Amino acid sequence: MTSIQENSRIKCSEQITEDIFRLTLHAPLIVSQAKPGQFVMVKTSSNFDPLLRRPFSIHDISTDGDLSLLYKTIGKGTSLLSTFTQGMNVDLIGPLGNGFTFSDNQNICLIGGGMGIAPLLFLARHLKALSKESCTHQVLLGARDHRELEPIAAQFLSLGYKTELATDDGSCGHHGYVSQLLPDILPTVQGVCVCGPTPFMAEVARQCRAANLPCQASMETHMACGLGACLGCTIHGSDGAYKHVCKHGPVFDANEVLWPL
Amino acid sequence: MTSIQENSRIKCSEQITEDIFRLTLHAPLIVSQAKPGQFVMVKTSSNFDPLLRRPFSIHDISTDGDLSLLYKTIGKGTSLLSTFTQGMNVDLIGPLGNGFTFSDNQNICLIGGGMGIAPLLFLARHLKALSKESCTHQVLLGARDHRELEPIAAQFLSLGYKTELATDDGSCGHHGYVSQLLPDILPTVQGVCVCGPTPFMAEVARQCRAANLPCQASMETHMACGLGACLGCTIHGSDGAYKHVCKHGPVFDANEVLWPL
Amino acid sequence: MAPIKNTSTVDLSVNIGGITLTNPVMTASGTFGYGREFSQFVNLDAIGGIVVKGISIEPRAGNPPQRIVETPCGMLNAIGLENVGLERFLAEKLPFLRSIKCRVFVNILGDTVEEYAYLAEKLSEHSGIDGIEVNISCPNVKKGGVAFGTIPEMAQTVTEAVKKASTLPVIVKLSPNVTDIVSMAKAVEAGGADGISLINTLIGMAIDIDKRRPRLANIIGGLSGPAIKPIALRMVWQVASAVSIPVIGIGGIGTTEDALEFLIAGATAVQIGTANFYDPSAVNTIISGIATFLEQHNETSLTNLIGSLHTGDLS
Amino acid sequence: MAPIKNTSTVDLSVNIGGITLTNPVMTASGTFGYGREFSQFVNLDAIGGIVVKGISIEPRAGNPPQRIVETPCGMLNAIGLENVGLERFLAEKLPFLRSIKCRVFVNILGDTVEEYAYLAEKLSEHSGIDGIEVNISCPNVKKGGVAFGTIPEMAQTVTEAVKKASTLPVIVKLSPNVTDIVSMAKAVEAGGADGISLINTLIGMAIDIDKRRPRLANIIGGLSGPAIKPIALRMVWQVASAVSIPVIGIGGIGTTEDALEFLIAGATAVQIGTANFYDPSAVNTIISGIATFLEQHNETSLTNLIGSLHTGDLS
Ligand SMILES: Cc1cc2nc3c(=O)[nH]c(=O)nc-3n(C[C@H](O)[C@H](O)[C@H](O)COP(=O)(O)OP(=O)(O)OC[C@H]3O[C@@H](n4cnc5c(N)ncnc54)[C@H](O)[C@@H]3O)c2cc1C
Ligand SMILES: Cc1cc2nc3c(=O)[nH]c(=O)nc-3n(C[C@H](O)[C@H](O)[C@H](O)COP(=O)(O)OP(=O)(O)OC[C@H]3O[C@@H](n4cnc5c(N)ncnc54)[C@H](O)[C@@H]3O)c2cc1C
Ligand SMILES: Cc1cc2nc3c(=O)[nH]c(=O)nc-3n(C[C@H](O)[C@H](O)[C@H](O)COP(=O)(O)O)c2cc1C
Ligand SMILES: Cc1cc2nc3c(=O)[nH]c(=O)nc-3n(C[C@H](O)[C@H](O)[C@H](O)COP(=O)(O)O)c2cc1C
Ligand code: FES
Ligand code: FES
Repeated sequence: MTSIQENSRIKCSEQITEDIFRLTLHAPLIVSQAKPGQFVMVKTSSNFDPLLRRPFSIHDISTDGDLSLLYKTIGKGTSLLSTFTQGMNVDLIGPLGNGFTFSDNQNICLIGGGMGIAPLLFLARHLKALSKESCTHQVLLGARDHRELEPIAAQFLSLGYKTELATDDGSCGHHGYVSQLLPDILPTVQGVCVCGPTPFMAEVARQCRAANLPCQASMETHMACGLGACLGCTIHGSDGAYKHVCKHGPVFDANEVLWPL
Repeated sequence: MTSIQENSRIKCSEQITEDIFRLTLHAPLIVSQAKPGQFVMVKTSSNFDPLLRRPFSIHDISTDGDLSLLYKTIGKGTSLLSTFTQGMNVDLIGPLGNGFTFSDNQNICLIGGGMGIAPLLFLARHLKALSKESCTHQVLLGARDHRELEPIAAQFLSLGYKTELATDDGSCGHHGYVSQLLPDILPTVQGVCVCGPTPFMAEVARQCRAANLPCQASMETHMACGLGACLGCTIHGSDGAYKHVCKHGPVFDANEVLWPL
Repeated sequence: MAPIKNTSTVDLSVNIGGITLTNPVMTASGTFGYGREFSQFVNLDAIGGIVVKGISIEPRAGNPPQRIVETPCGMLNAIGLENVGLERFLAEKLPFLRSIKCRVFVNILGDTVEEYAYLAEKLSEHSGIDGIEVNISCPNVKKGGVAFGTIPEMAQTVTEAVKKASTLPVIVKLSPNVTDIVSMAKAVEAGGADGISLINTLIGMAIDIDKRRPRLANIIGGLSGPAIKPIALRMVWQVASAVSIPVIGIGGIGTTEDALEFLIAGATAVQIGTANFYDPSAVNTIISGIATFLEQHNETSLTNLIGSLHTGDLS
Repeated sequence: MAPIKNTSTVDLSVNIGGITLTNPVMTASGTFGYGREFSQFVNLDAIGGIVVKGISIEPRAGNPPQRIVETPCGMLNAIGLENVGLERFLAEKLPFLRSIKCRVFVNILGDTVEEYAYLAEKLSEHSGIDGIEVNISCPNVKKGGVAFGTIPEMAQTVTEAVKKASTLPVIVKLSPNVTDIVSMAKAVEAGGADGISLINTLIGMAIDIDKRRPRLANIIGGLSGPAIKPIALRMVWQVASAVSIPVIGIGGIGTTEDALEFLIAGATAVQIGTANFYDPSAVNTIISGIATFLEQHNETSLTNLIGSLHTGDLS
């Protein structure tokens, strides 16, 4: 696994809702190595505040070397990022982490909540390209409301995926949690890939375990380096040992994670 | 003296040479109070690095509430400032300090070196408006080379001033220090206003003292507040006491300053 | 000037040494002049308390320039305790301070126990002063100051002397440049202090690599600003957990969130220092912000927030 | 990977405890993994020295999450000394370190004097290790560590024990959380240390105001990064002026200018810590930068720069 420090150039920065942005960067070196589920560490400032890079999943890539991020502004780093404009440079390190694993003859359910949707588009594109004709994958996406969800869902639809939606306010799709759509789907798939808030992933993991289906979950923690050096990015493993998200993850077999009750 | 915290808006940011910029801000409240020789404290960052505001002389004002700064990029704060673009907001505090004093019936020589030219344009505009017809003020400007000097000298010329130039490389005007032009001028004026590097101002002060002419010098020091609160902005006074540049200055009677030898 | 939210129904008042502050937001010594310098940016009447620049018996000229250096998210200062001295403070500065409604604390410094006691006694004779803050911690002056602030017994002795000489509430301000801040705090509590404020600046340095000289004429200076906030917060939490007198949190506080961290850690009040320089209306913003936070969390009184930190089962 | 300037005619080599480093730029313990993690960003062969993550006799799991918090121009960590333990270090990490050309220092930690001595003895038996750095300063573990790093006599005892048990050069790494850093330095010098590295992290804290809980599961953590640079530089200057063994400067160094400040203050070498996280090729940049600076200033050897600070007549 090779990671690269690349000075990418912004091709476009789109505002999707008041706090959700899509950033497209030309980063051909990183793109050439990237696998779905991996992430990049992004420098958001030219000075020391904020100090650390910020981790973001690779949302999508293009064959001509573009990489896109989908992110929500929640603090200093993401707010700064949202002010960046076309033509500016962004210092990236990536691709980092392990990524999702998949076989070419299984039906997979991709389920994402909130910004957890980000890594699933790249995964969907990849699965599409690799899977046998016979595969019928499923996409389930949840978010606060339709304004947040629809522009992103459109991308999955354009890849030809069956895509079901859920919103907290019922403004599109199912009114409620996206995990509530999962029971109907589980019997039709051989595996689940999930990303989103921890309680949501815990619920998805629980359903998969009950159905005896493999589930891969992409985890989030605070990271300083993303390189396996600082040992800051721990989560509790089900075996009682700590796991480092940047090195052992970010994608884990859901059974290896100690989920909060 | 009233100082105001004003959220100004950038009307334009012009690059004059690779490291000299002119920033025009709409700041009608500050402009309505401003006097030549006063300065503003500029916030150059939305986060904590750089932490402190940066002091800049008021370079010029317009009747419709615009204020311009002329600055050189030398470090973190000025470099950030140079990336600001039209329409962005800049948080200013000003006008601060005492400013130059002048009477309406004296010939004054304005002499500036490097970025010390900045406050002299506003002073020149003011003097022009206030002086008796009979006054023939003099402007002497020095800089590294013609590219730096000519765009700024043009402004003084357009106000109708007799303007003599000096450059370090001889690419326009006198080849050498602008202070070398002063001896010929001193007999024709009743006072001198000077701003620039300290050794240069010391030389101008020396010539004025020898000629028994009043000299007002605009001093620079490191400032944290600009408000008279931190007591950080001291210079040595000729009376052995410290002077605070933001409060007692930035303009001092050259005889009150203890000049380095 | 930012509007102050005082339509709030939340009770923001706190009590320090028997006097009531309308809210817990004060200004730190040496960063707010004598109040007047900020009258154009802040509603002075609305501040919880102003701590004026440290006063000595005689005027002090302070250190030669350069006195100030910016550092990452902070600044070093080596002002050297420049001040107008007791007499001119009383004659020239106190009248204005009397004219504003907020509480006024006078920060004092001396080279000997007797000097501290003398200042405390004299200040107690004048109206318009609500309390004394004893600076035993300034790192800039070579004699006296440093030792008072680093040896518990000496800190206790100064505290006792000031308490004895004064009828006003006495707050002792601690230096963070010690191995064991709690033993310092316990010593001044034992000495009778009515409150403890912390932290003063950390000792730092900066070098001009081209000249190969220290940037500060004094060589070393005091580090303040956001950079030191994590250290200050830790010390405030340790001290507030160990003493029973009120603690005033200081160090890098510039936003409402910063102030709330210190209050939750156990501070009864906070002081805003360096932030006044880059954001002169910070005090107002923080007072309103605390009220809004409490309303949003359905708290009717600030006292419920103070020291409300949970430390059990954190993983 | 940034190119390394080694066409330079300037002699950058320095000597610490009898071993020569090709240049004064090292990586700080706990911030550079075991070297391998950075092989894609840095020319490992060109580094002056690598100090590996602190090793204990037995593996340690470390603290529960959250272990990391960003602070203004800094970060808090409470890793809790997670490490693979001596045996796995020797088996799994040392072979790679042996394969690179730069000097390798092993940072060790223990709960007792005997543990330190045991580690030093065992490490001396293996090739590929150029020196030992004794961490007496980590603030994250409750027992042992803190006291070793704050009481001069205990620091001296550990130093003596490690020196006796080891044939390798011994560097002792000091904690900044003390009143008097010079007395700590003198104690370890008296104990026979071949060098002193400082500073380790300052103890800090951060609070989540909505949850009213500390952000770190360990409540407190170690502050590092640019925020602490002024404090580190001051301590390095004080210590370098007081001892006659080499001093290695650490704390917030991220640029060539930062490194030069420490060298001018008297450090024989520097370590890059937190900067590796946000700028993984920082070490390379700084090595080239120092060479360029010396060339520009017509210095033929780094040694002329070390300790060249002028402190006379600064105003
Ligand atoms: C592997 C991975 C992939 C991610 N992918 C995405 C994505 O595709 N889209 C997206 O919007 N977000 C993603 N996140 C979360 C994203 O990293 C945070 O939202 C971001 O770091 C917040 O930075 P800030 O400066 O705006 O927030 P602040 O709160 O100011 O950040 C302060 C510190 O906390 C850290 N932090 C805050 N929130 C999180 C979080 N949720 N996870 C990890 N660290 C956090 C920051 O990195 C920083 O160090 C991902 C996180 C991880 C670990
Ligand atoms: C009253 C006054 C008026 C000024 N007017 C102008 C002007 O019109 N045009 C112009 O180009 N410059 C002017 N300066 C100088 C200007 O303030 C500095 O160039 C600027 O602060 C540098 O900031 P920086 O972050 O780019 O540099 P850095 O070197 O990164 O700054 C670090 C710190 O040093 C301070 N500093 C650095 N250089 C100076 C300096 N020469 N004077 C004071 N503080 C300094 C900064 O304010 C900051 O606190 C003036 C200074 C003063 C005191
Ligand atoms: C310029 C300056 C002058 C100061 N003068 C004093 C003083 O006279 N007495 C004192 O007790 N503290 C003094 N301090 C320390 C502050 O009151 C405060 O304790 C410290 O700066 C930390 O808070 P901050 O990070 O909010 O600034 C001074 C600080 C600064 C920056
Ligand atoms: C995540 C992390 C882990 C660290 N682990 C160790 C360690 O194991 N042993 C040690 O002596 N110091 C350790 N340190 C301290 C650093 O080596 C260094 O002394 C400190 O971070 C200050 O330098 P900096 O500001 O350049 O990071 C650690 C620091 C960090 C940030
Ligand atoms: S983020 Fe540093 S080890 Fe994972
Ligand atoms: S800059 Fe603060 S008193 Fe002058």
